[in-house]
Amino acid sequence: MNAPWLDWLPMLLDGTLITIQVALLSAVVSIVLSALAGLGSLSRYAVVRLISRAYVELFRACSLLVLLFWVYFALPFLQIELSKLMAGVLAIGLNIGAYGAEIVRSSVSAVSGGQREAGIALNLSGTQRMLRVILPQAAVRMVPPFGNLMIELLKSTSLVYFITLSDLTYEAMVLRNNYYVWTPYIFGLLLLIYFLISSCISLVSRLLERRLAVWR
Amino acid sequence: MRKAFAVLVAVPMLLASACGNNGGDTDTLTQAKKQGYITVGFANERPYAYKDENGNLTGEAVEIAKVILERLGVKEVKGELTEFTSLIAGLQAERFDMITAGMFINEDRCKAVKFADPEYSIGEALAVKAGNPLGLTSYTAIAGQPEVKVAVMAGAVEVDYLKASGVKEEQMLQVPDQDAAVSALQSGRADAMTMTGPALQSRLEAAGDSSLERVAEFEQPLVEGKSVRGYGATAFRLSDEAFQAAYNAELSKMKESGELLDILQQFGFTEQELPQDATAEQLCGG
Amino acid sequence: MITQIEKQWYDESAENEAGHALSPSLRPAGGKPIVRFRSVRKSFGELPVLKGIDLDIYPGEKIALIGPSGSGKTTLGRMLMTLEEPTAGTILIDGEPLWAMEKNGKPVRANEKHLQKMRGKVGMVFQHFHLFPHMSVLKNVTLAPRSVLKLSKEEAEELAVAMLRKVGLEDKLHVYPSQLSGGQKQRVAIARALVMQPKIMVFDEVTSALDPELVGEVLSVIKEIAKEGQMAMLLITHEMEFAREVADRVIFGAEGLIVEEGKPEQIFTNPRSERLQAFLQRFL
Amino acid sequence: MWDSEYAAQLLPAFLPAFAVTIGATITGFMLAVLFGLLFAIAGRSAAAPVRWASRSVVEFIRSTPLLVQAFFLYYSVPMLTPVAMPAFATGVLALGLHYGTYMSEVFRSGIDAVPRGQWEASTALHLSKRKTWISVILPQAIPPVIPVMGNYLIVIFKETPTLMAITLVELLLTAKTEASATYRVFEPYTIVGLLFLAVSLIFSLGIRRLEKKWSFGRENEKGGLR
Repeated sequence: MNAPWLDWLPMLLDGTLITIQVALLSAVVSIVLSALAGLGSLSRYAVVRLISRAYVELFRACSLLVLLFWVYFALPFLQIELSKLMAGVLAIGLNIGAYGAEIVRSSVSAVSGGQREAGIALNLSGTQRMLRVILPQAAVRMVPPFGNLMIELLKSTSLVYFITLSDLTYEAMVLRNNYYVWTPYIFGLLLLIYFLISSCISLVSRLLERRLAVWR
Repeated sequence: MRKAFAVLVAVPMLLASACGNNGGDTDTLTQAKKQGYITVGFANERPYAYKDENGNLTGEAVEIAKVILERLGVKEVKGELTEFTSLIAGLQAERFDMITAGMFINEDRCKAVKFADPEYSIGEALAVKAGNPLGLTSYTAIAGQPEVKVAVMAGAVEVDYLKASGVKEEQMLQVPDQDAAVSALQSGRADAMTMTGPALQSRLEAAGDSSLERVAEFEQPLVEGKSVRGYGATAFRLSDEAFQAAYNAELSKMKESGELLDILQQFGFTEQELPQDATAEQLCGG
Repeated sequence: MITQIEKQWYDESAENEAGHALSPSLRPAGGKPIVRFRSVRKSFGELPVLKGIDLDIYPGEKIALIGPSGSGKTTLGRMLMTLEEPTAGTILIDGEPLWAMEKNGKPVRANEKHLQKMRGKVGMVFQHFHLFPHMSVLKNVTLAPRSVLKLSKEEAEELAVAMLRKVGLEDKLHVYPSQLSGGQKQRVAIARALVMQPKIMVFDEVTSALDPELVGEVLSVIKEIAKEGQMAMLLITHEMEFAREVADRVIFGAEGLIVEEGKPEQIFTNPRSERLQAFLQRFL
Repeated sequence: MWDSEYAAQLLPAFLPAFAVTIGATITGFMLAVLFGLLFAIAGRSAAAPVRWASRSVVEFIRSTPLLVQAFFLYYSVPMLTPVAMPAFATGVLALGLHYGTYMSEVFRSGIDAVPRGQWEASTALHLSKRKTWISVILPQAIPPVIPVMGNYLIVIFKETPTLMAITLVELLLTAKTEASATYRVFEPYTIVGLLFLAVSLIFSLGIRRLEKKWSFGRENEKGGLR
């Protein structure tokens, strides 16, 4: 009475590859946006601060799944028609990027004012202060919360099921269609695979933090 | 789609790809011949169009389309998985070029898409708990018992037939896919589940659950007095008359040569499910 | 809000007529002051911290600035280091205004570029060191020479090692600040500031955050540097003995004003104002 | 592209669905608080196996998607056990469990903030474990974390659409059914999008004001800066 695990592996593997692809692309988009909006909200120019704050407030307030539906189903009516992959990556990237921006902002402002003043005293320029003094110290602070955020990102990639992008979750549903009787085992296996990927993410995050914080 | 997962990186790429394929007004068939492949929309429903165990696209509608397209000079068929309720929107938005999901022809849909002639005609079917404790033999019987719940696929024609037979909204458990319907019946969340005949047959076999049973003497629902025997067909964009005509020509050849019946039988259909000589135009109330 | 630029800041010769005339004996042998405070005022919101400061500092002069906490001593130092902007009055470095600049003839508020040009002449050592924790001692000291003075790696390291030897830390080059004692950290901070060869160095209560037994090693380093002579020093401190020994001139400030000013001997042995007498009572 | 007359027709259809969304949010939130407390207390229990079990359950649930958990509860549990809860019950249970793990972190920080002395004082008064928790520890641990809990109320509200996968007829599913019936997609999804946006923004502003008022209040109690 054991389940035909082996028959499921090819499709689950295909699904996992798509899930990882969506996760990686969304991670790139979200990290770029986090840096832009995070640093933007600290910039000298009020306009930049305003735009960054507006982006963070807006995309933290909207529901990711509703945003995904809007991007995939409603945008074509504005002549912007994205493929499932692009719609998923854009929605997840925008949403997670807003949370990432908050992490960047709080980590940078947590670096003590004294460091900034020491940089001024040595006549370092604004950019030099940010790149050589503030960011390296803020980066260490960012890694743990960003690790958790990437796990949130991985979890939200499962939402591409709703726009029928055949990621891990959707392939599992197709498997369920073919192996209905084994549904509990399929979903159990699905949970396990997501757990394994999440554990890899938190492992990488811990290693990265240890490497960056050698000076502590 | 799984094979060519080109890894697109960085935001500019996203914007570049945002222009979408608006596709000129050249006829979809000629374009497909030039490209060597055509993309079809399907909703993963057995036995019409679904992915089998090793992920290949098959099913009654798909196999028929493959044969006809081969003869029309289009070698490869790529599947674009879409939820049933979004198939027509997807076709209009040119996410794919034809719908091969064994979609029923009805007036509303004829306004949005151009149907080829029907490939099969089938009635509805009903599954209940073994022994049919509630004696449900038709949609009107369900309407008669207000606390009875029936699982039905969201957006499917059965929803309209149920409403036409007096079944209220609250009695219907609208589910996203076939398996959810089976689960609803098995778990007792619903007292019955309804699908087209072959689909119900294949789901019951897959579930292999002796506590479920297909209602043998099920009376087909009546809509405006007419039996609502459904006709499933391939669908094209309204602008694709030429494609539809070419497709119909090949389809009628398959009917005469008996090829159509061979394919249908592979998926659990019988002679009764042949479309006879019904045409899309009639069914659209033309 | 353009700081209130007084008309006569162009007029070099205007004497310092604000109250306490600068007795000739105090003025070192000729030469123009490298730093001039002209009726500088500073308030944080409603709270006035400096109520009109007039002060000239001459090249190579060692000034000790003493007074009760909250007298605005640190604010004075921070304004010189462009960390605080005066509410009114003018600060001149080498005769050029720090917080104002000339734009097509009109005095206008200094922009970042102007401040950056002026800052090169000023250095500062902070009470809490503010070393860069993620850089080794060597890198802390070579960062500015390389990024600001655009020196090559070798030149910068050569300078840094020499300076670190002067402060007695040449064996700690590749150590991270978290592994140093408070005294060692402050000595690295001094080396880091000195290597930029500023014209005037502000020492802002550099020993107040140290454990008593570590204060000595830092003060002796500063004494060493003071002996070398060419760099002006503004020593904001509570170490009266140290001030007496090192300073050419001692300034006693209270409630945002300079109350008394003079040679260390005169200030510490027979202070004129009771305010200063009361203050010294608590220390000697 | 935007037909406001059609949009106006939609609103009455969204009202009952909005009620379901709000109902699921509040019930889910209460369950999350309950599970959060259970996980937090279990995580500190004297028995190591209990602590270990609770921590690994929290870790597992936090690392797997809510959607798949909902699938498991709705489709697999009835096949493994005679229990077959309807969509709403399964949905709020999924929300409660999933966000209970986040709540347990919030409570843990609140509990850790209670000074060590409070435990010792309770033992000195030989209060029972239950009494200690209920009358000494929790009354001090929970108030300061209420604003953070408020944030999770918004997060849960934004996650309710995921439950449409298990046939819960909430806002987004209603919009989807509407869109598939009339082939007019833009209005329904835009309305639902704006609705979610508006409610979340209003909620978060309210919570931020609560946070300021609350922290200000607490400052007076303790005198020093928070």
